[in-house]
Amino acid sequence: NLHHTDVSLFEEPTEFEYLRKVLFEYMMGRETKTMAKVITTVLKFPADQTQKILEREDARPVFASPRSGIF
Amino acid sequence: NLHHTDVSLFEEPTEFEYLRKVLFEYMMGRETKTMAKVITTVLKFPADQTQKILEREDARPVFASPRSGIF
Amino acid sequence: GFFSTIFSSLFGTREMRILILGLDGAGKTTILYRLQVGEVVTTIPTIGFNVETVTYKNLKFQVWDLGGQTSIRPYWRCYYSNTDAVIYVVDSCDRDRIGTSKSELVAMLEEEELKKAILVVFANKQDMEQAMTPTEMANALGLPALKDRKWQIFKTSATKGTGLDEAMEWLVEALKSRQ
Amino acid sequence: GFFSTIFSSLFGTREMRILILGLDGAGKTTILYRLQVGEVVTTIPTIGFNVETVTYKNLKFQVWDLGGQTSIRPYWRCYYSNTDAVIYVVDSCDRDRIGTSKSELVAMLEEEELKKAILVVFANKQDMEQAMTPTEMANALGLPALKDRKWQIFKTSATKGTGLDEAMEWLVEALKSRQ
Ligand SMILES: Nc1nc2c(ncn2[C@@H]2O[C@H](COP(=O)(O)OP(=O)(O)OP(=O)(O)O)[C@@H](O)[C@H]2O)c(=O)[nH]1
Ligand SMILES: Nc1nc2c(ncn2[C@@H]2O[C@H](COP(=O)(O)OP(=O)(O)OP(=O)(O)O)[C@@H](O)[C@H]2O)c(=O)[nH]1
Ligand SMILES: [Mg+2]
Ligand SMILES: [Mg+2]
Repeated sequence: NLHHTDVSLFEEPTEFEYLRKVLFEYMMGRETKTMAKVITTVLKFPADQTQKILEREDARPVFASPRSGIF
Repeated sequence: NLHHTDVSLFEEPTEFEYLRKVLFEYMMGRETKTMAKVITTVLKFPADQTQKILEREDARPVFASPRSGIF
Repeated sequence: GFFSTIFSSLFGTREMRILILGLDGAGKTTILYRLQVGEVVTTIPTIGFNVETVTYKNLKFQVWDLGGQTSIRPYWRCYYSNTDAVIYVVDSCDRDRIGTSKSELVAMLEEEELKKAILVVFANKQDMEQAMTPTEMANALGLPALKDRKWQIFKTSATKGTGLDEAMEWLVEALKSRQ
Repeated sequence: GFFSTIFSSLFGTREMRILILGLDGAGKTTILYRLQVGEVVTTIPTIGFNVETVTYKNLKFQVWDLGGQTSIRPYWRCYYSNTDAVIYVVDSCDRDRIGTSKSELVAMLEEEELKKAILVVFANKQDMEQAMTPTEMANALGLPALKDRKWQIFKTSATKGTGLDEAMEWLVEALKSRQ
Protein backbone atom coordinates (compact mmCIF):
# COMPACT_ATOMS: atom_id res chain seq x y z
CA ASN A 1 0.00 0.00 0.00
CA LEU A 2 1.53 3.16 -1.28
CA HIS A 3 1.34 6.21 0.95
CA HIS A 4 2.20 9.77 0.10
CA THR A 5 3.60 12.17 2.60
CA ASP A 6 1.55 15.26 3.30
CA VAL A 7 3.89 17.52 1.47
CA SER A 8 4.01 15.53 -1.76
CA LEU A 9 0.24 15.29 -2.03
CA PHE A 10 -0.06 18.94 -2.98
CA GLU A 11 2.67 20.65 -4.87
CA GLU A 12 2.14 23.63 -2.57
CA PRO A 13 1.97 22.49 1.06
CA THR A 14 0.26 25.72 2.13
CA GLU A 15 -2.68 24.96 -0.10
CA PHE A 16 -2.96 21.47 1.31
CA GLU A 17 -3.05 22.78 4.88
CA TYR A 18 -5.52 25.46 3.84
CA LEU A 19 -7.86 22.89 2.34
CA ARG A 20 -7.71 20.81 5.50
CA LYS A 21 -8.52 23.77 7.70
CA VAL A 22 -11.47 24.86 5.57
CA LEU A 23 -12.76 21.32 5.21
CA PHE A 24 -12.59 20.76 8.95
CA GLU A 25 -14.74 23.83 9.57
CA TYR A 26 -17.17 22.66 6.88
CA MET A 27 -17.41 19.19 8.34
CA MET A 28 -18.02 20.65 11.79
CA GLY A 29 -20.94 22.56 10.33
CA ARG A 30 -19.48 26.04 10.66
CA GLU A 31 -20.01 28.72 8.02
CA THR A 32 -20.81 25.96 5.60
CA LYS A 33 -21.90 28.14 2.70
CA THR A 34 -18.65 30.09 2.64
CA MET A 35 -16.57 26.97 3.26
CA ALA A 36 -18.37 25.17 0.42
CA LYS A 37 -17.37 27.98 -1.94
CA VAL A 38 -13.74 27.69 -0.88
CA ILE A 39 -13.65 23.90 -1.15
CA THR A 40 -15.20 23.78 -4.61
CA THR A 41 -12.76 26.48 -5.75
CA VAL A 42 -9.62 24.91 -4.27
CA LEU A 43 -10.48 21.50 -5.71
CA LYS A 44 -11.75 22.95 -8.99
CA PHE A 45 -15.10 21.18 -8.96
CA PRO A 46 -16.94 21.24 -12.29
CA ALA A 47 -19.47 24.10 -12.53
CA ASP A 48 -22.53 21.84 -12.41
CA GLN A 49 -21.39 20.10 -9.23
CA THR A 50 -20.50 23.41 -7.60
CA GLN A 51 -23.96 24.72 -8.37
CA LYS A 52 -25.64 21.65 -6.89
CA ILE A 53 -23.56 21.92 -3.75
CA LEU A 54 -24.29 25.63 -3.28
CA GLU A 55 -28.01 25.16 -3.91
CA ARG A 56 -28.01 22.50 -1.23
CA GLU A 57 -26.26 24.90 1.15
CA ASP A 58 -28.99 27.47 0.57
CA ALA A 59 -31.58 24.87 1.47
CA ARG A 60 -29.85 23.88 4.72
CA PRO A 61 -31.86 24.48 7.89
CA VAL A 62 -30.55 27.56 9.72
CA PHE A 63 -30.04 25.78 13.05
CA ALA A 64 -27.47 23.46 11.49
CA SER A 65 -24.95 26.28 11.40
CA PRO A 66 -24.14 27.34 14.96
CA ARG A 67 -22.17 30.47 14.06
CA SER A 68 -24.46 31.53 11.22
CA GLY A 69 -25.15 35.20 11.06
CA ILE A 70 -26.93 37.04 8.33
CA PHE A 71 -25.81 35.13 5.27
CA ASN B 1 -2.81 35.24 -8.91
CA LEU B 2 -1.07 31.94 -9.22
CA HIS B 3 -3.13 28.95 -10.34
CA HIS B 4 -2.15 25.31 -10.37
CA THR B 5 -3.46 22.87 -12.91
CA ASP B 6 -5.50 19.97 -11.60
CA VAL B 7 -2.80 17.46 -12.25
CA SER B 8 -0.01 19.25 -10.44
CA LEU B 9 -2.08 19.75 -7.29
CA PHE B 10 -1.85 16.10 -6.35
CA GLU B 11 1.19 14.06 -7.28
CA GLU B 12 -1.18 11.24 -8.17
CA PRO B 13 -4.07 12.53 -10.30
CA THR B 14 -6.21 9.50 -9.50
CA GLU B 15 -6.18 10.41 -5.83
CA PHE B 16 -7.22 13.94 -6.62
CA GLU B 17 -10.16 12.78 -8.68
CA TYR B 18 -11.05 10.26 -6.01
CA LEU B 19 -11.12 12.94 -3.34
CA ARG B 20 -13.36 15.11 -5.48
CA LYS B 21 -15.81 12.30 -6.08
CA VAL B 22 -16.02 11.37 -2.40
CA LEU B 23 -16.26 14.98 -1.30
CA PHE B 24 -19.05 15.66 -3.75
CA GLU B 25 -21.08 12.78 -2.31
CA TYR B 26 -20.36 14.03 1.20
CA MET B 27 -21.40 17.56 0.37
CA MET B 28 -24.62 16.28 -1.22
CA GLY B 29 -25.37 14.53 2.07
CA ARG B 30 -25.02 10.97 0.84
CA GLU B 31 -23.46 8.23 2.98
CA THR B 32 -21.83 10.97 4.99
CA LYS B 33 -20.36 8.77 7.71
CA THR B 34 -18.46 6.58 5.25
CA MET B 35 -17.47 9.57 3.12
CA ALA B 36 -16.18 11.37 6.21
CA LYS B 37 -13.93 8.42 6.97
CA VAL B 38 -12.51 8.49 3.46
CA ILE B 39 -11.97 12.25 3.41
CA THR B 40 -10.18 12.36 6.75
CA THR B 41 -7.99 9.45 5.62
CA VAL B 42 -7.12 10.82 2.18
CA LEU B 43 -6.26 14.22 3.62
CA LYS B 44 -4.54 12.76 6.69
CA PHE B 45 -6.49 14.78 9.23
CA PRO B 46 -5.00 14.71 12.72
CA ALA B 47 -6.57 12.06 14.97
CA ASP B 48 -8.36 14.55 17.23
CA GLN B 49 -10.03 16.31 14.32
CA THR B 50 -11.03 13.01 12.74
CA GLN B 51 -12.63 11.94 15.99
CA LYS B 52 -14.60 15.18 16.29
CA ILE B 53 -15.84 14.86 12.74
CA LEU B 54 -16.92 11.24 13.15
CA GLU B 55 -18.65 11.98 16.45
CA ARG B 56 -20.58 14.70 14.72
CA GLU B 57 -21.57 12.27 11.97
CA ASP B 58 -22.96 9.88 14.57
CA ALA B 59 -25.09 12.69 15.95
CA ARG B 60 -26.52 13.65 12.55
CA PRO B 61 -30.27 13.26 12.22
CA VAL B 62 -31.10 10.18 10.13
CA PHE B 63 -33.30 12.01 7.66
CA ALA B 64 -30.34 14.12 6.55
CA SER B 65 -28.88 11.14 4.69
CA PRO B 66 -31.29 10.14 1.92
CA ARG B 67 -29.62 6.83 1.04
CA SER B 68 -28.89 5.86 4.63
CA GLY B 69 -29.49 2.23 5.39
CA ILE B 70 -28.56 0.39 8.51
CA PHE B 71 -25.31 2.10 9.44
CA GLY C 1 -34.17 5.37 6.80
CA PHE C 2 -35.65 4.98 10.22
CA PHE C 3 -39.00 3.41 9.37
CA SER C 4 -37.67 0.97 6.83
CA THR C 5 -35.12 -0.17 9.41
CA ILE C 6 -37.84 -0.81 11.97
CA PHE C 7 -40.02 -2.44 9.37
CA SER C 8 -37.20 -4.67 8.18
CA SER C 9 -36.16 -5.74 11.62
CA LEU C 10 -39.74 -6.63 12.49
CA PHE C 11 -39.64 -9.04 9.61
CA GLY C 12 -36.11 -10.13 10.27
CA THR C 13 -34.72 -8.89 6.95
CA ARG C 14 -32.41 -5.98 7.43
CA GLU C 15 -30.60 -4.58 4.40
CA MET C 16 -27.24 -6.30 3.95
CA ARG C 17 -24.08 -4.39 3.20
CA ILE C 18 -21.83 -5.99 0.61
CA LEU C 19 -18.50 -4.78 -0.74
CA ILE C 20 -17.13 -5.77 -4.14
CA LEU C 21 -13.35 -5.58 -3.97
CA GLY C 22 -10.44 -6.66 -6.15
CA LEU C 23 -7.70 -5.22 -8.35
CA ASP C 24 -8.46 -2.73 -11.11
CA GLY C 25 -9.86 -4.33 -14.23
CA ALA C 26 -11.02 -7.50 -12.46
CA GLY C 27 -14.62 -6.88 -13.48
CA LYS C 28 -16.17 -5.44 -10.29
CA THR C 29 -18.27 -2.74 -11.91
CA THR C 30 -19.40 -5.11 -14.65
CA ILE C 31 -20.53 -7.53 -11.93
CA LEU C 32 -22.36 -4.86 -9.91
CA TYR C 33 -24.54 -3.82 -12.83
CA ARG C 34 -24.97 -7.39 -14.03
CA LEU C 35 -26.40 -8.14 -10.58
CA GLN C 36 -28.52 -5.02 -10.49
CA VAL C 37 -29.92 -4.66 -13.99
CA GLY C 38 -28.98 -8.03 -15.50
CA GLU C 39 -27.04 -6.46 -18.33
CA VAL C 40 -23.45 -5.90 -19.40
CA VAL C 41 -22.74 -2.19 -19.20
CA THR C 42 -19.79 -0.38 -20.67
CA THR C 43 -17.44 0.54 -17.84
CA ILE C 44 -14.63 2.98 -17.27
CA PRO C 45 -12.09 2.56 -14.47
CA THR C 46 -13.82 3.44 -11.21
CA ILE C 47 -12.17 6.38 -9.50
CA GLY C 48 -14.33 6.45 -6.45
CA PHE C 49 -17.14 3.94 -6.06
CA ASN C 50 -20.56 2.87 -7.21
CA VAL C 51 -23.25 2.00 -4.70
CA GLU C 52 -26.53 0.38 -5.66
CA THR C 53 -29.40 -1.42 -4.03
CA VAL C 54 -29.71 -4.98 -5.30
CA THR C 55 -32.67 -7.23 -4.45
CA TYR C 56 -32.05 -10.96 -4.60
CA LYS C 57 -34.42 -13.64 -3.32
CA ASN C 58 -36.34 -11.10 -1.26
CA LEU C 59 -33.16 -9.93 0.40
CA LYS C 60 -32.09 -6.34 -0.06
CA PHE C 61 -28.41 -5.64 -0.46
CA GLN C 62 -26.61 -2.35 -0.43
CA VAL C 63 -23.73 -3.19 -2.75
CA TRP C 64 -20.59 -1.06 -2.89
CA ASP C 65 -18.19 -1.44 -5.81
CA LEU C 66 -14.91 0.28 -4.95
CA GLY C 67 -12.27 1.36 -7.46
CA GLY C 68 -9.28 -0.98 -7.42
CA GLN C 69 -6.39 1.10 -8.74
CA THR C 70 -3.20 0.99 -6.68
CA SER C 71 -3.32 4.55 -5.39
CA ILE C 72 -6.88 4.33 -4.08
CA ARG C 73 -6.77 0.78 -2.72
CA PRO C 74 -5.54 2.03 0.68
CA TYR C 75 -8.95 3.65 1.14
CA TRP C 76 -10.94 0.41 0.89
CA ARG C 77 -10.68 0.14 4.65
CA CYS C 78 -12.75 3.27 5.17
CA TYR C 79 -15.75 1.30 3.88
CA TYR C 80 -15.42 -1.84 6.01
CA SER C 81 -17.65 -0.93 8.96
CA ASN C 82 -20.88 -2.99 9.20
CA THR C 83 -20.06 -5.08 6.15
CA ASP C 84 -21.84 -8.45 5.97
CA ALA C 85 -19.99 -9.93 3.03
CA VAL C 86 -17.14 -9.23 0.63
CA ILE C 87 -17.27 -10.29 -3.00
CA TYR C 88 -13.61 -10.49 -3.98
CA VAL C 89 -13.20 -10.41 -7.75
CA VAL C 90 -10.08 -11.76 -9.46
CA ASP C 91 -9.26 -11.69 -13.17
CA SER C 92 -8.52 -15.37 -13.80
CA CYS C 93 -6.21 -14.48 -16.70
CA ASP C 94 -4.10 -11.97 -14.78
CA ARG C 95 -1.43 -14.39 -13.56
CA ASP C 96 1.14 -11.59 -13.21
CA ARG C 97 -0.82 -9.94 -10.48
CA ILE C 98 -2.26 -12.89 -8.60
CA GLY C 99 0.37 -12.25 -5.89
CA THR C 100 -0.78 -8.66 -5.50
CA SER C 101 -4.36 -9.84 -5.43
CA LYS C 102 -3.46 -12.25 -2.64
CA SER C 103 -1.68 -9.68 -0.50
CA GLU C 104 -4.54 -7.21 -0.79
CA LEU C 105 -6.94 -9.98 0.20
CA VAL C 106 -4.83 -11.02 3.17
CA ALA C 107 -4.50 -7.42 4.39
CA MET C 108 -8.25 -6.99 4.09
CA LEU C 109 -9.10 -10.14 6.02
CA GLU C 110 -6.84 -9.04 8.87
CA GLU C 111 -9.05 -6.04 9.57
CA GLU C 112 -11.06 -6.26 12.77
CA GLU C 113 -14.12 -4.67 11.15
CA LEU C 114 -14.36 -7.55 8.67
CA LYS C 115 -13.94 -10.31 11.24
CA LYS C 116 -17.45 -11.62 10.74
CA ALA C 117 -17.79 -10.89 7.04
CA ILE C 118 -18.47 -13.74 4.65
CA LEU C 119 -16.06 -14.05 1.72
CA VAL C 120 -17.07 -15.02 -1.80
CA VAL C 121 -14.30 -15.10 -4.38
CA PHE C 122 -15.29 -14.67 -8.02
CA ALA C 123 -12.73 -16.29 -10.33
CA ASN C 124 -13.88 -14.00 -13.12
CA LYS C 125 -13.32 -13.92 -16.89
CA GLN C 126 -13.74 -17.70 -17.13
CA ASP C 127 -14.83 -17.19 -20.75
CA MET C 128 -11.17 -16.67 -21.65
CA GLU C 129 -8.99 -19.59 -22.69
CA GLN C 130 -6.04 -18.94 -20.44
CA ALA C 131 -8.18 -18.69 -17.32
CA MET C 132 -6.89 -20.20 -14.08
CA THR C 133 -9.09 -22.90 -12.62
CA PRO C 134 -10.85 -22.16 -9.33
CA THR C 135 -8.63 -24.66 -7.52
CA GLU C 136 -5.50 -23.07 -8.93
CA MET C 137 -6.75 -19.65 -7.88
CA ALA C 138 -7.88 -20.73 -4.42
CA ASN C 139 -4.38 -22.04 -3.78
CA ALA C 140 -2.70 -18.95 -5.22
CA LEU C 141 -4.81 -16.79 -2.92
CA GLY C 142 -4.17 -19.01 0.09
CA LEU C 143 -7.85 -19.64 0.71
CA PRO C 144 -7.49 -23.17 2.10
CA ALA C 145 -5.39 -21.78 4.94
CA LEU C 146 -8.05 -19.31 6.09
CA LYS C 147 -9.15 -19.68 9.70
CA ASP C 148 -12.49 -18.64 11.19
CA ARG C 149 -13.83 -17.53 7.86
CA LYS C 150 -16.86 -18.66 5.93
CA TRP C 151 -15.74 -18.56 2.30
CA GLN C 152 -16.38 -20.06 -1.13
CA ILE C 153 -14.97 -19.60 -4.63
CA PHE C 154 -16.99 -19.58 -7.88
CA LYS C 155 -16.08 -19.46 -11.55
CA THR C 156 -17.81 -16.53 -13.17
CA SER C 157 -17.98 -14.65 -16.39
CA ALA C 158 -19.52 -11.25 -15.83
CA THR C 159 -19.78 -10.58 -19.55
CA LYS C 160 -21.41 -13.95 -20.39
CA GLY C 161 -23.38 -13.89 -17.16
CA THR C 162 -22.34 -17.36 -16.06
CA GLY C 163 -21.72 -18.43 -12.47
CA LEU C 164 -23.19 -15.33 -10.86
CA ASP C 165 -26.47 -16.95 -9.85
CA GLU C 166 -24.81 -19.90 -8.14
CA ALA C 167 -22.49 -17.55 -6.28
CA MET C 168 -25.31 -15.29 -5.12
CA GLU C 169 -27.43 -18.23 -4.08
CA TRP C 170 -24.62 -19.55 -1.93
CA LEU C 171 -24.11 -16.08 -0.45
CA VAL C 172 -27.78 -15.67 0.42
CA GLU C 173 -27.82 -19.04 2.18
CA ALA C 174 -24.60 -18.24 4.00
CA LEU C 175 -26.02 -14.92 5.18
CA LYS C 176 -29.28 -16.52 6.30
CA SER C 177 -27.65 -19.37 8.18
CA ARG C 178 -25.36 -16.89 9.92
CA GLN C 179 -28.24 -14.99 11.54
CA GLY D 1 -29.13 32.53 14.37
CA PHE D 2 -32.70 33.10 13.42
CA PHE D 3 -33.94 34.94 16.50
CA SER D 4 -30.95 37.21 16.81
CA THR D 5 -31.42 38.17 13.18
CA ILE D 6 -35.07 39.07 13.76
CA PHE D 7 -34.20 40.82 16.98
CA SER D 8 -31.43 42.80 15.31
CA SER D 9 -33.50 43.83 12.37
CA LEU D 10 -36.29 45.03 14.68
CA PHE D 11 -33.76 47.38 16.19
CA GLY D 12 -32.13 48.17 12.91
CA THR D 13 -28.73 46.75 13.82
CA ARG D 14 -27.91 43.68 11.84
CA GLU D 15 -24.54 42.06 12.29
CA MET D 16 -22.01 43.52 9.88
CA ARG D 17 -19.62 41.36 7.91
CA ILE D 18 -16.10 42.69 7.66
CA LEU D 19 -13.08 41.21 5.93
CA ILE D 20 -9.50 41.97 6.90
CA LEU D 21 -7.33 41.49 3.83
CA GLY D 22 -3.75 42.28 2.84
CA LEU D 23 -0.45 40.57 2.07
CA ASP D 24 1.06 38.03 4.46
CA GLY D 25 2.79 39.60 7.43
CA ALA D 26 0.92 42.92 7.14
CA GLY D 27 -0.54 42.52 10.63
CA LYS D 28 -4.10 41.33 9.94
CA THR D 29 -4.32 38.72 12.69
CA THR D 30 -2.67 41.07 15.16
CA ILE D 31 -5.31 43.65 14.31
CA LEU D 32 -8.23 41.21 14.61
CA TYR D 33 -7.34 40.23 18.16
CA ARG D 34 -6.38 43.76 19.10
CA LEU D 35 -9.91 44.76 18.11
CA GLN D 36 -11.52 41.80 19.82
CA VAL D 37 -9.65 41.40 23.08
CA GLY D 38 -7.66 44.64 23.16
CA GLU D 39 -4.34 42.83 23.42
CA VAL D 40 -1.35 41.96 21.27
CA VAL D 41 -1.35 38.21 20.72
CA THR D 42 1.50 36.14 19.36
CA THR D 43 0.64 35.17 15.80
CA ILE D 44 1.72 32.56 13.33
CA PRO D 45 1.09 32.89 9.58
CA THR D 46 -2.61 32.26 8.97
CA ILE D 47 -3.16 29.27 6.71
CA GLY D 48 -6.90 29.48 6.55
CA PHE D 49 -8.72 32.20 8.44
CA ASN D 50 -9.82 33.49 11.79
CA VAL D 51 -13.37 34.64 12.34
CA GLU D 52 -14.50 36.48 15.47
CA THR D 53 -17.41 38.53 16.66
CA VAL D 54 -16.33 42.03 17.57
CA THR D 55 -18.63 44.51 19.29
CA TYR D 56 -17.87 48.17 18.77
CA LYS D 57 -20.11 51.09 19.75
CA ASN D 58 -23.11 48.78 20.09
CA LEU D 59 -22.57 47.44 16.59
CA LYS D 60 -21.81 43.77 16.16
CA PHE D 61 -19.29 42.78 13.54
CA GLN D 62 -18.46 39.38 12.23
CA VAL D 63 -14.82 39.92 11.35
CA TRP D 64 -12.95 37.56 9.02
CA ASP D 65 -9.15 37.66 8.93
CA LEU D 66 -7.95 35.73 5.86
CA GLY D 67 -4.44 34.38 5.37
CA GLY D 68 -2.47 36.50 2.90
CA GLN D 69 0.19 34.14 1.51
CA THR D 70 0.51 34.09 -2.27
CA SER D 71 -0.85 30.59 -2.85
CA ILE D 72 -4.03 31.14 -0.85
CA ARG D 73 -4.77 34.73 -1.90
CA PRO D 74 -6.80 33.49 -4.92
CA TYR D 75 -9.36 32.17 -2.45
CA TRP D 76 -10.14 35.53 -0.84
CA ARG D 77 -12.93 35.94 -3.36
CA CYS D 78 -14.84 32.98 -1.96
CA TYR D 79 -15.50 35.10 1.14
CA TYR D 80 -16.74 38.30 -0.55
CA SER D 81 -20.48 37.66 -0.56
CA ASN D 82 -22.50 39.97 1.76
CA THR D 83 -19.44 41.87 2.91
CA ASP D 84 -20.13 45.35 4.30
CA ALA D 85 -16.58 46.59 4.60
CA VAL D 86 -13.00 45.60 3.86
CA ILE D 87 -10.14 46.53 6.15
CA TYR D 88 -7.12 46.43 3.87
CA VAL D 89 -3.91 46.17 5.86
CA VAL D 90 -0.56 47.21 4.42
CA ASP D 91 2.87 46.95 6.05
CA SER D 92 4.11 50.54 5.72
CA CYS D 93 7.71 49.37 5.71
CA ASP D 94 7.31 46.79 2.95
CA ARG D 95 8.17 49.06 0.01
CA ASP D 96 9.27 46.10 -2.13
CA ARG D 97 5.79 44.67 -2.20
CA ILE D 98 3.66 47.80 -2.33
CA GLY D 99 3.08 47.07 -6.03
CA THR D 100 1.80 43.59 -5.25
CA SER D 101 -0.36 45.04 -2.52
CA LYS D 102 -1.82 47.49 -5.02
CA SER D 103 -2.61 44.88 -7.66
CA GLU D 104 -4.33 42.62 -5.13
CA LEU D 105 -6.36 45.60 -3.93
CA VAL D 106 -7.33 46.59 -7.47
CA ALA D 107 -8.36 43.02 -8.35
CA MET D 108 -10.44 42.86 -5.20
CA LEU D 109 -12.25 46.13 -5.82
CA GLU D 110 -13.19 44.99 -9.30
CA GLU D 111 -15.31 42.18 -7.90
CA GLU D 112 -19.05 42.65 -8.29
CA GLU D 113 -19.78 41.23 -4.84
CA LEU D 114 -17.74 44.01 -3.21
CA LYS D 115 -19.29 46.83 -5.22
CA LYS D 116 -20.97 48.38 -2.20
CA ALA D 117 -18.31 47.53 0.37
CA ILE D 118 -16.64 50.34 2.27
CA LEU D 119 -12.83 50.37 2.15
CA VAL D 120 -10.59 51.28 5.09
CA VAL D 121 -6.87 51.07 4.50
CA PHE D 122 -4.66 50.57 7.53
CA ALA D 123 -1.15 51.90 6.88
CA ASN D 124 0.17 49.58 9.58
CA LYS D 125 3.50 49.33 11.45
CA GLN D 126 3.71 53.11 11.80
CA ASP D 127 5.84 52.55 14.89
CA MET D 128 8.76 51.73 12.57
CA GLU D 129 11.13 54.46 11.42
CA GLN D 130 11.13 53.69 7.71
CA ALA D 131 7.33 53.68 7.50
CA MET D 132 5.69 55.23 4.43
CA THR D 133 3.40 58.13 5.19
CA PRO D 134 -0.32 57.62 4.57
CA THR D 135 -0.20 60.06 1.63
CA GLU D 136 2.68 58.19 0.09
CA MET D 137 0.84 54.91 0.54
CA ALA D 138 -2.48 56.22 -0.73
CA ASN D 139 -0.76 57.27 -3.94
CA ALA D 140 1.18 54.01 -4.27
CA LEU D 141 -2.09 52.10 -3.95
CA GLY D 142 -3.90 54.37 -6.38
CA LEU D 143 -6.58 55.30 -3.86
CA PRO D 144 -7.19 58.85 -5.14
CA ALA D 145 -8.26 57.42 -8.49
CA LEU D 146 -10.97 55.19 -7.01
CA LYS D 147 -14.46 55.78 -8.36
CA ASP D 148 -17.76 55.05 -6.63
CA ARG D 149 -16.05 53.89 -3.48
CA LYS D 150 -16.29 55.17 0.05
CA TRP D 151 -12.76 54.86 1.40
CA GLN D 152 -10.32 56.25 3.96
CA ILE D 153 -6.74 55.57 5.01
CA PHE D 154 -5.43 55.57 8.61
CA LYS D 155 -1.99 55.25 10.14
CA THR D 156 -1.99 52.40 12.60
CA SER D 157 0.30 50.39 14.79
CA ALA D 158 -1.34 47.15 15.77
CA THR D 159 1.36 46.37 18.30
CA LYS D 160 1.28 49.80 19.99
CA GLY D 161 -2.46 50.00 19.54
CA THR D 162 -2.42 53.44 17.93
CA GLY D 163 -4.78 54.61 15.21
CA LEU D 164 -7.19 51.67 15.48
CA ASP D 165 -9.85 53.59 17.39
CA GLU D 166 -9.96 56.44 14.91
CA ALA D 167 -10.20 54.01 12.03
CA MET D 168 -12.99 51.99 13.62
CA GLU D 169 -14.88 55.13 14.55
CA TRP D 170 -14.77 56.34 10.97
CA LEU D 171 -15.88 52.90 9.78
CA VAL D 172 -18.85 52.79 12.16
CA GLU D 173 -19.99 56.21 10.97
CA ALA D 174 -19.53 55.24 7.34
CA LEU D 175 -21.58 52.08 7.86
CA LYS D 176 -24.32 53.95 9.70
CA SER D 177 -24.59 56.74 7.16
CA ARG D 178 -24.79 54.16 4.39
CA GLN D 179 -27.96 52.54 5.70
N1 LIG E 1 -13.68 -11.41 -21.09
C1 LIG E 1 -14.21 -10.88 -19.99
N2 LIG E 1 -14.07 -9.58 -19.76
C2 LIG E 1 -14.63 -9.06 -18.64
C3 LIG E 1 -15.33 -9.85 -17.72
N3 LIG E 1 -15.75 -9.06 -16.70
C4 LIG E 1 -15.33 -7.83 -16.99
N4 LIG E 1 -14.65 -7.80 -18.15
C5 LIG E 1 -14.04 -6.65 -18.81
O1 LIG E 1 -12.94 -6.21 -18.05
C6 LIG E 1 -12.78 -4.81 -18.15
C7 LIG E 1 -12.74 -4.18 -16.77
O2 LIG E 1 -14.00 -4.36 -16.14
P1 LIG E 1 -14.53 -3.40 -14.98
O3 LIG E 1 -15.82 -3.97 -14.49
O4 LIG E 1 -14.52 -1.99 -15.40
O5 LIG E 1 -13.35 -3.61 -13.91
P2 LIG E 1 -13.27 -3.06 -12.39
O6 LIG E 1 -12.91 -4.21 -11.53
O7 LIG E 1 -14.51 -2.33 -12.04
O8 LIG E 1 -12.00 -2.06 -12.47
P3 LIG E 1 -11.70 -0.73 -11.58
O9 LIG E 1 -12.95 0.09 -11.59
O10 LIG E 1 -10.56 -0.03 -12.24
O11 LIG E 1 -11.34 -1.19 -10.21
C8 LIG E 1 -13.94 -4.32 -18.98
O12 LIG E 1 -13.51 -4.16 -20.31
C9 LIG E 1 -14.94 -5.45 -18.87
O13 LIG E 1 -15.81 -5.55 -19.99
C10 LIG E 1 -15.46 -11.25 -18.01
O14 LIG E 1 -16.04 -12.02 -17.25
N5 LIG E 1 -14.87 -11.71 -19.14
N1 LIG F 1 6.37 46.70 14.41
C1 LIG F 1 5.16 46.25 14.18
N2 LIG F 1 4.96 44.94 13.98
C2 LIG F 1 3.70 44.51 13.74
C3 LIG F 1 2.60 45.39 13.68
N3 LIG F 1 1.48 44.67 13.43
C4 LIG F 1 1.86 43.38 13.31
N4 LIG F 1 3.20 43.28 13.49
C5 LIG F 1 4.02 42.07 13.44
O1 LIG F 1 4.04 41.58 12.12
C6 LIG F 1 4.11 40.15 12.11
C7 LIG F 1 3.00 39.59 11.26
O2 LIG F 1 1.76 39.89 11.87
P1 LIG F 1 0.44 39.02 11.60
O3 LIG F 1 -0.68 39.69 12.30
O4 LIG F 1 0.68 37.59 11.91
O5 LIG F 1 0.35 39.17 10.03
P2 LIG F 1 -0.83 38.68 9.05
O6 LIG F 1 -1.20 39.84 8.20
O7 LIG F 1 -1.92 38.06 9.83
O8 LIG F 1 -0.08 37.60 8.14
P3 LIG F 1 -0.69 36.27 7.39
O9 LIG F 1 -1.50 35.55 8.43
O10 LIG F 1 0.47 35.48 6.91
O11 LIG F 1 -1.51 36.77 6.25
C8 LIG F 1 4.03 39.73 13.57
O12 LIG F 1 5.32 39.49 14.05
C9 LIG F 1 3.42 40.92 14.25
O13 LIG F 1 3.77 41.05 15.62
C10 LIG F 1 2.85 46.78 13.91
O14 LIG F 1 1.96 47.62 13.88
N5 LIG F 1 4.14 47.13 14.13
MG1 LIG G 1 -14.90 -0.39 -11.59
MG1 LIG H 1 -2.67 36.16 9.91
